Amino acid sequence: MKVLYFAWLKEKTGLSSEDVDLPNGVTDVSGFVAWLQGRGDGYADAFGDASIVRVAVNQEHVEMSHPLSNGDEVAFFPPVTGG
Amino acid sequence: MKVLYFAWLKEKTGLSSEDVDLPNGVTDVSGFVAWLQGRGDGYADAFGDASIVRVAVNQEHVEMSHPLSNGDEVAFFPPVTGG
Amino acid sequence: MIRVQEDDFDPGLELERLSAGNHGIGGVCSFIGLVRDIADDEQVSAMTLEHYPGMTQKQLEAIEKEAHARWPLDATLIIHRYGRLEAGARIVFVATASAHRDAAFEACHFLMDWLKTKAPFWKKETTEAGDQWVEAKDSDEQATRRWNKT
Amino acid sequence: MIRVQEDDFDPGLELERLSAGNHGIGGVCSFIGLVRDIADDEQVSAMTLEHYPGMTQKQLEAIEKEAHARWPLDATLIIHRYGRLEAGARIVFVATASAHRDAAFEACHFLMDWLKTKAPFWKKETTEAGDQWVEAKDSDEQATRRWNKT
Repeated sequence: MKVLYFAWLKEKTGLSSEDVDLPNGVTDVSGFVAWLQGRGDGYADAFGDASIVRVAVNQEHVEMSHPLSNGDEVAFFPPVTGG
Repeated sequence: MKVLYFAWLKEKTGLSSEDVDLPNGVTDVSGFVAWLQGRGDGYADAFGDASIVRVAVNQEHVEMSHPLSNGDEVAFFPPVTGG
Repeated sequence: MIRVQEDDFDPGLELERLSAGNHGIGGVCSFIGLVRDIADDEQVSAMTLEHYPGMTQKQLEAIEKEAHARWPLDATLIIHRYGRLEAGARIVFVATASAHRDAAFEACHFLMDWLKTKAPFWKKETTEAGDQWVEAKDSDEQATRRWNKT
Repeated sequence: MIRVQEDDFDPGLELERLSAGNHGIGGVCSFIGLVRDIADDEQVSAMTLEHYPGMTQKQLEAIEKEAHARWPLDATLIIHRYGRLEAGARIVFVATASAHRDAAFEACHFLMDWLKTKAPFWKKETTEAGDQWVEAKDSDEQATRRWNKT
């Protein structure tokens, strides 16, 4: 999967994007977030309060319960503030 | 009084403005309209259906019951259609 | 600001001026009214706008003042043309600047609705069948009433 | 039409283009969003807008399509900038053209409200106290919800 981070999620993880294989046993976004939280301090900080993180899968806004599969583009970001 | 006519009231009366002394016994706009209706065919035509005529006294929209006195500027026109 | 004029205007220039030098403005809403080439299924080639000069300025100022009383506005502009205007020509321009987008949107809509029923302008359409005065629409009266304070 | 760009734009030119050649258009409503120099009582000198390129175009197209489904519109335009923008700079431009003024007003307001909560842009403010990410406002969520179909 291609994983993208925007705004303060990018700053906290220190990454704008990375390629990650869907971890064993992970089937949806919330499972993937739980897995990311265990990957180090930057991730733990970025996903410390997952309730304020928004997610898009394949460039569509989705809920944390959305299923994931290899080949998906997953993006994490704060609530949008454009306009 | 200065009396002004706009749009089709101007065309029907054939006048854009005229000076008229407040007729004896006339105290408000509706009395004045009744008096105008008797002044000739053009006026009768213009004021044939007074319910569709709008009036301003001293450049403010008013009702037909508005009082009149010499020195007033009275304007008659159809409902406005600008914008 | 109010301008009643025969000449055309430049919306880009007016928008630029409206917010120039005031960085507290977060949004500018504007509306341009144009001469449509169709009315009641008839082809309209041009329109002639008549107005009541002494009253127009006064009425538009009163309408503008009302908008400032209702919304927090940094600046407003109303330009209304009169005379003969071809199909596609600009008739009216209303612009509102505010710190807040809702105030800008609502005040601009309000100004258009109010001037449609309160500003002394009359339109005559030129069609193949001849010239005819445009009749006021009930929908404009209704649009004005939605701004009545409750 | 959708444009996502770093460069500034010319509202007058865009408005001119939007209605050019279509004399069935009776009104053009537009909104310009500007960088305010004040936020939460702090002086803001500039803003930096980040976005999600792959998703932005797609989301804005979906929002524009929704507006066309809801109102009779002849043309619409959304321009959104990204990158560093100084106080007073233009951020966003939305314009709607319709035969009817209410449709133009409502669709323009709708487009702004929806893009505020659905288009993937993030603002970082530069203040004397340092840089900080702008937090999303509940009022924007509420503004979006008022367009929910009932």
